[in-house]
Amino acid sequence: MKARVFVTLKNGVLDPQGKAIGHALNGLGFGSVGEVRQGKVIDLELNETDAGKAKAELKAMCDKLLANTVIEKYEIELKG
Amino acid sequence: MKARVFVTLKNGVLDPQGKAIGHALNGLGFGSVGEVRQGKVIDLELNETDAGKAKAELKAMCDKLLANTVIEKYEIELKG
Amino acid sequence: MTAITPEMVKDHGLSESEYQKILDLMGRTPTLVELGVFSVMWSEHCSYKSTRAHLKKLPTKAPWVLQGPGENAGVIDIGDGDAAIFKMESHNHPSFIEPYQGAATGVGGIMRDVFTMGARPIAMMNALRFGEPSHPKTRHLVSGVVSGIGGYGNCMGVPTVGGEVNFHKSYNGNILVNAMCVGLAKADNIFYSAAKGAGNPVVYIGSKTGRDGIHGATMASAEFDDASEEKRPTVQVGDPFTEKLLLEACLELMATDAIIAIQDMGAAGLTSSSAEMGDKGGSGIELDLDKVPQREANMTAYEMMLSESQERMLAVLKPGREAEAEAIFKKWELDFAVIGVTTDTRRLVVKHKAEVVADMPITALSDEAPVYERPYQPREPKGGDVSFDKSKSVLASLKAILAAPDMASRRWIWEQYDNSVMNDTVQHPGGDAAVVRVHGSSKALAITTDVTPRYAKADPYQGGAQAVAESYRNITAVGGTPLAVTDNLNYGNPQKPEIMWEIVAGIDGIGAACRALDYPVIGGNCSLYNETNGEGILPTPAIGGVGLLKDVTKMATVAFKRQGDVVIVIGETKGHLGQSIYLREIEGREDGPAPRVDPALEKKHGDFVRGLIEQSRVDTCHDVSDGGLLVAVAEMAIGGGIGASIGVAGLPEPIPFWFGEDQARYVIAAPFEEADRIIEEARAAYISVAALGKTGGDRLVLEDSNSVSIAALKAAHEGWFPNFMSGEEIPMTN
Amino acid sequence: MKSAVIVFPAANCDRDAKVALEQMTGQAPAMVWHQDSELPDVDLVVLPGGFSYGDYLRCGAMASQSRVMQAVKAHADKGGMVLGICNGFQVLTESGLLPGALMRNAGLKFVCKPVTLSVEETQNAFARHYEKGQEITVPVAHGEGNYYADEETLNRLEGEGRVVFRYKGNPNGSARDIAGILNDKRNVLGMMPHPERVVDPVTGGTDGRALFHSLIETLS
Ligand SMILES: Nc1ncnc2c1ncn2[C@@H]1O[C@H](COP(=O)(O)OP(=O)(O)O)[C@@H](O)[C@H]1O
Ligand SMILES: [Mg+2]
Repeated sequence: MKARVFVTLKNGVLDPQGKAIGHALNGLGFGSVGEVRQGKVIDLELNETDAGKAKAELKAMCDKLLANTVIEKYEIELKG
Repeated sequence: MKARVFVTLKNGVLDPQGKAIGHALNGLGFGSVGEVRQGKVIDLELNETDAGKAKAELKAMCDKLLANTVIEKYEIELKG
Repeated sequence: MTAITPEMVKDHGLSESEYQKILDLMGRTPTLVELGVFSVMWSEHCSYKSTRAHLKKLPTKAPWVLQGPGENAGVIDIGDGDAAIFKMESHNHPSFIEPYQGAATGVGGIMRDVFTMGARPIAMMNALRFGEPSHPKTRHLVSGVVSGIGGYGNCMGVPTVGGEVNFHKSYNGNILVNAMCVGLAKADNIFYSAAKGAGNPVVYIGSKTGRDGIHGATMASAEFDDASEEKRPTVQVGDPFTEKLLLEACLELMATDAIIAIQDMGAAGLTSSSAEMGDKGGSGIELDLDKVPQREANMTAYEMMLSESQERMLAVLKPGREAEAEAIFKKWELDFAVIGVTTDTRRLVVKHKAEVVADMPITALSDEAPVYERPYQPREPKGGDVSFDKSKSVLASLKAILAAPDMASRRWIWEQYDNSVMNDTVQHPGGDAAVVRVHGSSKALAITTDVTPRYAKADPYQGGAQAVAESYRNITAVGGTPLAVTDNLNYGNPQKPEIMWEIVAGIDGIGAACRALDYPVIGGNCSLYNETNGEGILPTPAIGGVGLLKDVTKMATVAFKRQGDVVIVIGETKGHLGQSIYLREIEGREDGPAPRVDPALEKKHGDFVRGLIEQSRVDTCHDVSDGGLLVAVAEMAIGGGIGASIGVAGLPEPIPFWFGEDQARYVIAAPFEEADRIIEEARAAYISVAALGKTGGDRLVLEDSNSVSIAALKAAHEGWFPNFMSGEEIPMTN
Repeated sequence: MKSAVIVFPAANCDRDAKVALEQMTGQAPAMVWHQDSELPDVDLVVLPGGFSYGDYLRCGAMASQSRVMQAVKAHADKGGMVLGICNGFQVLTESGLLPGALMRNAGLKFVCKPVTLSVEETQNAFARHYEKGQEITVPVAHGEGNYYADEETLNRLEGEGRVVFRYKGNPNGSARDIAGILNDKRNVLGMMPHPERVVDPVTGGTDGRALFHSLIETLS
């Protein structure tokens, strides 16, 4: 099974990179762009067929390594 | 409207980060993890209500700035 | 088996006559794999077919040269059993397409060239040329290249200690990214690439092979046009983490005596490394591609032979030492595989899935590679108009020049490079040459890269000679004895006679200067076809020089250090304004002849100045280059935060005096009594010398009348780069 | 004083740390491989600077999970001294030995230059040879040194006298100009600037020496 994990900065944590992207987009003439935030996406192949187990495993991976929960939050998406 | 853009390395392009993450996860005992690829996710607020126009704009942003299409590909997701 | 069509031959960048030669050498139609192998081995990048005949004329020997051109890097003896190993290489085309990864992999590649010889890299330099600042791509390219160089070098833990940067419209569509690596080894433990002997295991180490940059080597030799930006092939992605492990693992293996030969897989990967190792060793090589660690499924033999995946090495071990080597690479979590064996057939034989997919004489790939005596057409060196507006203010011009794109401080760049890791950087970027201590000793290497492309355009011969002379001066100015150089010859399309002449004359100029200065060329790299839509770049023969300071505590720096020092110029100032920064920045013209280099005078003045530094009589020194005398003095004042009052009685023409770019000059500063003695000694040696004035205060005062504050000069000098880049796009790292 | 330097793959300042310790203590530190599960009997453990695991994913994240970190945690729990420099500081926050996190520099660029620090607290094993309020020059070299913690944590750090070094001229956007902090037991120090690069006058100054002197005095 495949999974996708999103790791993004928590609300309230400043994201200078996102801000710079927004600024650059505005500068390039994309005037409609408002706030921009950047995060990470991690695509994983899992040798696991049980969705429940996969989710639990992914959660453990996020807590242990993939996200730093002091500043980041994560979402998990299973892709069949 | 809100949009999410994924920028990931094209298939076949070496992803050192993904490789290292996969290796680390295996090392932590997550034995079911196979290939891992890491990319960027960019969340944008757009001052635009027309989905078609938004898509076209986002595509232009990706081509111009958000992705380097020599090595990266992108996906666009509108979130209403 | 795939039949070879004329289109395929053409797609491989081979001419009809080259293909005919292949047919003759093989005695049959080549397989596709063989055609691919020929195409990369016979490419300009690997075979030097346009330049080989001319490069032979360069002086390459001196008693201290342990290895000249022909190996992965050159080696010099620096005493006490120590050797310095260095090389410079270009990554121009990939960096234009993908500036971050292009520059990063350029750094990785040159580091491998140096550590494959047994050296630990201790310093990196980068010589960069970008298009005009106003060109829409320039900022993006500067940003990407600089963060790519930093990204790779910083992660490797090797300090990046200097370089050079120019902006010029001739690079608008073809930037230059030349990286230099300097390493240290023990003179009796240097590793070469000659795969001597038969029956020895050929091992693959490092990263897995993917479909990266296939045909990169041929791309690096093909001209750019607008369309190629579209159909560009994949650029490699660098993995500095793996390279760092590879470095440590290789050095660990090198501490044993298991290695017969070793070489990095650079351009044309497995093909060129195996062919070159077999060629140098006078042996044959048999490879079994099924054993090659592969990153992707279903890779073909063609792809594996031509892949340019990074962070890989090929080695030949003594028989029976495989397990020992494997244990080291396993410890560092790197791939290791025995993929072949040396033979006595002098043939390169490649097997894949139990089939022989290539079987070719190795000499066909090396000795028999085409060599061209391309026709060249001399152009009169540029003469012409050096008139100027005599009413312009000298100090206002100085301020403008200090803030010009080619002259402004490069701090914005070097602060993005870790320039002090390894704890041996004694002179950081910003001086004439970087100085890096030989770890655990009191001696140090002085390192610099130089070339003034506008001179080389006006007069390719003088331009080549001047690059060498400037590098000699920069090393001398810190107190180093110049020992040897590596070159990076960046030119346009050699099939155009006027460009071929730039190349030939440039090499002649370099050769003449190196010969006269006892400053041999121990390695180099050619990057040709640097053109966009038929317009060549300025000829850019970059010179990377290395020198030795026996006692690093005697090193001189640019900055003024005391109030009341006498400011002295060594060398004659005639006021040569041709091709000067002054003419370009203030008069808006790139005009006139390039300054002439007199190597004998360079040597004489250099020896004199170096002697003063070595005797601890002078600790403040700057060579005079771009911008001329007043710019040199201003840089010394800015560096020390101390002003000066200078002038020369009865100057007929202040502008050429202060801004002329005559060669063979240095500015030094010394306390009064010492200064007196120095002037006397110079006169006695028939060296042109003049006292310009005294350090002191916080302003630069000219002829007792006009003055400008050092703070204002500093603001102008430091301001341009950050201001220019503040409109920058976000650096696209992870 | 007996010391050890942890060797993470690509934490490339391990040699610098070793040389500085050797120079300052007259004794070579033990070099401990990241996969070892035990530490030798030492007073001080140094987590050096560099790019452990290439700084991939997040700086210090993978190193914080390596086997040797269990032993480092145990050493710290027993009151043993731990010094994390640059990447080492990142490893300490990632592993929870120090609060907060180190984020990408606000300027988004790697920054290498000498910076001025003020010594804020001297009542600890790492800084007692400095004077309170003393200004010292120490180089930084990092891309992610922007210290972040929530307000409450920041207040606590300041209130408990655990901010040891502060930037004068913040190079990375760090909260409250924080350059180095202690844990609550004051035996673990993490700092972004590199004191080991300023122990030799030939290569940039000697302002880092007092830190090592402090440790030597405390530990011997
Ligand atoms: N790309 C770069 N990276 C690092 N340092 C650089 C770079 N370009 C220039 N520098 C540094 O800036 C200083 C001035 O450069 P330059 O004007 O080329 O010196 P010079 O005229 O003495 O050859 C030198 O110390 C040089 O090493
Ligand atoms: Mg100079």
